[in-house]
Amino acid sequence: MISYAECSARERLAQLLDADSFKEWVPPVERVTSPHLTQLSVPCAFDDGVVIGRATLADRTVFVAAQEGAFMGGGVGEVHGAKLVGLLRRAQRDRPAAVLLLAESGGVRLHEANAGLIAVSEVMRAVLDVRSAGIPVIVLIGGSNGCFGGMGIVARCADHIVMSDVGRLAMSGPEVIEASHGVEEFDSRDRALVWRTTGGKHRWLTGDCDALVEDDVAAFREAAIAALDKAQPLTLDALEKEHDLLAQRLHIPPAEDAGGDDATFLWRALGVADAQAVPDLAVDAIRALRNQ
Amino acid sequence: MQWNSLVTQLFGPYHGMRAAGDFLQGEVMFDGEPITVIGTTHHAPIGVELALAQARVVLDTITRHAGRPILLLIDTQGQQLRRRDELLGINRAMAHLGAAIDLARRRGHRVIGLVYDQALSGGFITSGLIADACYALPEAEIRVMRIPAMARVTKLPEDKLRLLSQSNPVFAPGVQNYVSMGGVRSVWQGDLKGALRDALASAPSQDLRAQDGAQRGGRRLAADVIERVLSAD
Amino acid sequence: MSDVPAGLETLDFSFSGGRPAGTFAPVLVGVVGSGNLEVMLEPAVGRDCIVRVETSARGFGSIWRAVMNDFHGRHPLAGVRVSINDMGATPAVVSLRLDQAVAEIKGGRT
Amino acid sequence: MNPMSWNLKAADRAARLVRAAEALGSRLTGKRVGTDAVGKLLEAVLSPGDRVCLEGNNQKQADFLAQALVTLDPQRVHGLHMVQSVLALPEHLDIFENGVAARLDLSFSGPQGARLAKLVSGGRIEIGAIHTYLELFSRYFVDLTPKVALVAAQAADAQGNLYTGPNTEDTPAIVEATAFSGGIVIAQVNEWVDGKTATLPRVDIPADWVHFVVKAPKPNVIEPLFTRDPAQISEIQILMAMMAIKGIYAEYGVQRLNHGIGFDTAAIELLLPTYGESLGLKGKIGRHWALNPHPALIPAIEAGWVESVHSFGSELGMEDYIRARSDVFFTGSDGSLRSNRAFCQAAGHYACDMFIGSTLQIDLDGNSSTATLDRIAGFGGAPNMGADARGRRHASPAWLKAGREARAGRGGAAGTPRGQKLVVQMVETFREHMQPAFVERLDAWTLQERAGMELPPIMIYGEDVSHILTEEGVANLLLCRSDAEREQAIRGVAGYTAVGLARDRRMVENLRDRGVIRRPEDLGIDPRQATRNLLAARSMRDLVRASGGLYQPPKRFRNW
Repeated sequence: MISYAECSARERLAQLLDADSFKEWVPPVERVTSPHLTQLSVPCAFDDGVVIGRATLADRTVFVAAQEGAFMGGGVGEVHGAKLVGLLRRAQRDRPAAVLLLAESGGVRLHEANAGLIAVSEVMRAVLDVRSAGIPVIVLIGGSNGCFGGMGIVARCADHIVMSDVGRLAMSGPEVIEASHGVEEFDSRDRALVWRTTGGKHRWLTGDCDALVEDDVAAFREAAIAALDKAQPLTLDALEKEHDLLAQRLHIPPAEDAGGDDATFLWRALGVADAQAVPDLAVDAIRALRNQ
Repeated sequence: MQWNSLVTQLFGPYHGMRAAGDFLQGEVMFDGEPITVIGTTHHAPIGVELALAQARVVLDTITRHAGRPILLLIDTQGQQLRRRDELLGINRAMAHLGAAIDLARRRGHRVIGLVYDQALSGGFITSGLIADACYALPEAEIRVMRIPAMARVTKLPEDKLRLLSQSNPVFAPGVQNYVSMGGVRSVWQGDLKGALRDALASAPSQDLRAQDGAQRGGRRLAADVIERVLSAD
Repeated sequence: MSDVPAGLETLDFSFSGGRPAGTFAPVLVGVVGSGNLEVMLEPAVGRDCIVRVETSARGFGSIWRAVMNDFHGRHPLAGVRVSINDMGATPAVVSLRLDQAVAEIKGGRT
Repeated sequence: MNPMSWNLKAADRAARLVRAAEALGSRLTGKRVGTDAVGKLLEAVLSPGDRVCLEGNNQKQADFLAQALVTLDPQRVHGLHMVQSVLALPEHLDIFENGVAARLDLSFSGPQGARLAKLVSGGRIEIGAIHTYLELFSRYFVDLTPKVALVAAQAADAQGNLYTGPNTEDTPAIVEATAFSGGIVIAQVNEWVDGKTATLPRVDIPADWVHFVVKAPKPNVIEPLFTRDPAQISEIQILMAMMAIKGIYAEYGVQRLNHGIGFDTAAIELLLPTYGESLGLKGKIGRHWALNPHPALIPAIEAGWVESVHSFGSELGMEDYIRARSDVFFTGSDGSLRSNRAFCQAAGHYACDMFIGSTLQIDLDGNSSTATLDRIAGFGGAPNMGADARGRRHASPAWLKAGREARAGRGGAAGTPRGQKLVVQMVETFREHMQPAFVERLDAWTLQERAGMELPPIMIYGEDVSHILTEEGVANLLLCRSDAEREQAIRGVAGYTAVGLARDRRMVENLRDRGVIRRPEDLGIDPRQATRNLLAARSMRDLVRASGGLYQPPKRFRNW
């Protein structure tokens, strides 16, 4: 078993895709790096923190992108974002079986914030374009930096999300919320609370992700293959259903935070009898809870 | 500018727009045609509830009024920074709002964004930045971070950042910077009605922001990188 | 890193007298993260091993020189371009990444 | 003939007990004192200038009693002489700021080190001495006997028997010294048991050694200081751990040992069932430990490597695991851990063949120190572990081999055959932010000058160090025969630090030929093999899995 969380972006691609099938676009030797980081005297990465290209997965052609969480937290800058947009536009043109996005990102790269913000919105539009063209976009989340900020929104624009239980998917990082509203609002050092609020198990129980897997590259590969033909068209009907689900969920926890554990409250409302036990349960046991 | 004087300028004194808390909504007449207007005010933080309220109106417009244009009036301090919202999946709610707007565009609704006061990061991505085109008033403020916060993140002196930002718009807040990067299509000055009329007529339905950024010199690389990916072996 | 003054330092080294590495597919190992670095090896024209380091930790030029000297001692390569982006890696980590990169070239050739 | 009185201490204690009874009135029932009356109690039993031991351990803290001390009226209680092993809480220094206390004898100040240094230089604290744990405990029985001891326990019964729970730590040593020398023992507890519906799980301190018990409003503070998340172990640390196992543990056949608390030694613990197994070392090394219940040791225990572990204190989250592995750990009749810092320190000093741990700075004589400027951190227990036990007489193969290496070729007293402890300092040549671990001059000397100390605060003396291990290699100082050789052996593993770059290359190669310095390749180790895949657990959750779900890490360590 190879830990997905521990792998670098390139190691993930090497393990996840069919052996030796990956062809990188705009590879490191082209040195398309961020001029903004250089202006700020911050070291560049030769791939600007994202690896993109074409490969096969179970003998089907897929386009892939993998963000490197260790470089600037996977933050999206101008070049990084444009590589993602280019990949998605190319998918629209060339129609692979699917686009795989191995997301690990804190969102907008703050060093080039304005360009990053626009880039994330371009990525989001491009994802929706690919999706509406009937090509499934599959997002994999299992890196130790999680998938936050604008990339957290982008992920939810995709057809299919695969998460491990150590993966996190959310909008604002706990440190940001703590800095803004105090430690009583969100104690970012309480990792168990952070994972109850943003972690893979929570996202699985709420249906915010479509597959929950072990922190194992092989499990991610299997789940990605299983998702290949699962395009989910964004129709008006689908959006109405999504709206109902979110609107109902909004009223489950008490409106004002009573300081209790909102996550277990929510899980109980979703039909998990022993919600307290969830954090200690194994992944397959958690998977079974949603099928009930 | 106050939202009320803005819509009065655009749609006359009997515009019919209502505010419920920080949420703005209305069906207005413009050049004899109805437009759906959705917005926020008081620098509203966008949480799950406000994202859903906006999505509801977009979906209703698609259902009931095929092809009717939608105007998004933007004034937000960004996403709601609360644990409860994270728990409830604020990113999912925002994606839902974005997807609803995107569907409206695909179904032939013109969607125009207008930053009339303040637009910050998370609250902006799934509104103005996902419209057909986003515009701004000259006195509006658009940013992710102010220079002092930026200085803390980069550990660089504020003076150096200010200097750098004079020649590179990615570092500093400001409407003009967003225009030169292509994120904002143009600034509406003077005749606001004329500007809206022009936007409804000419806003592109394709995402041209990277090209605009290259042509305007504010985002020199994005379009080129996209092209490189498209033409790679 | 808070006590380290911000700013990049660029260091160039060149070593002669190595054995030609021949042609090989470029390799990249490591990532540019805190205390880490990326090392890229590419074939280059000429008979030197040329090295360029971009590092966020200023003022360690003599240590870099010593590390690269020893690297050249272990792996006397010619016709190779070594490119490094560094975010404060210790010499031990730098040497390890260099050795990993060389091993990848050799692995790729067999 | 003047009539001599020989029981003044007993009389003094009796008088203080009467004062307390009068002051407390109905707030005293038997030995139980009402929580809100703790201030009255302390003011009644304490006299100005008393020697007081406030139980501040490495982990467990008598925090409620510490807070109560701070609130005393300095007009009535002042000038106390505090004798305590660890200064961990702000209150431990607050009492010096407000005048309740004036003099301090300690072992370790950890998190309060910077503030302590300030108060000392400002003249607010007069420091008697900074000790190792065993030294301080020893002085409790000689010339620093507490008049009043303020201790923490888990529970008390109606008679005043105390159950400490797994973190017994310093309590027995403190209470024994106080109770048997006319002193008064006051305990804060987390709960009462009535003796009828519930009884104490076991008795750690008998009731007749205890004079007052007060229930704290909140459970006492305990820090999980020995939990190391395997996710943070680096490849370099794994390389060094491989060198330690192959180049030292296997070489000497180290059966009985103590580990420091760093990530490098955690890496060793996690490599035993994988790399150690592959070298066929199971049963040959690492069978008996003087060690806190390190979660990182779980995989080795589960793989059958470990026969016994005696502990200084416990570790949060390990309770159920320890209970289920009572063959390995020292447990009471109730099944829970019984730790004892004094005994474990003695065990580490006399019954272990090796200590291995990290440090911040090493000089050219091999002296090492964790002292940094503007902090008085103290010593804790490392010097007891990291010192040759001159009083040891029993033999073991590892001890004898080290002794032979150190004495070969020497004559006279220095050549008299005996064994020697293996004391290994394990450091990366550069710490984070490129701080060199090897220096020409320890910061300890500057600290000595500034603080006016008698001696520089050296943690482990170079004379006691047998090996220095870095990513560049292992230097066996036992084999050095002159100060010059020793210096070059140290320079020879000091990597690219200024100390390392200034080596005499020829002499270093010569030392390498003699096996004084051994590089990874000399040990048959390829640094590229040193990957995290070698770790028996790579995450906290792997540790939980390895324990069969018995280990329950504190929430700050959970990422699931």
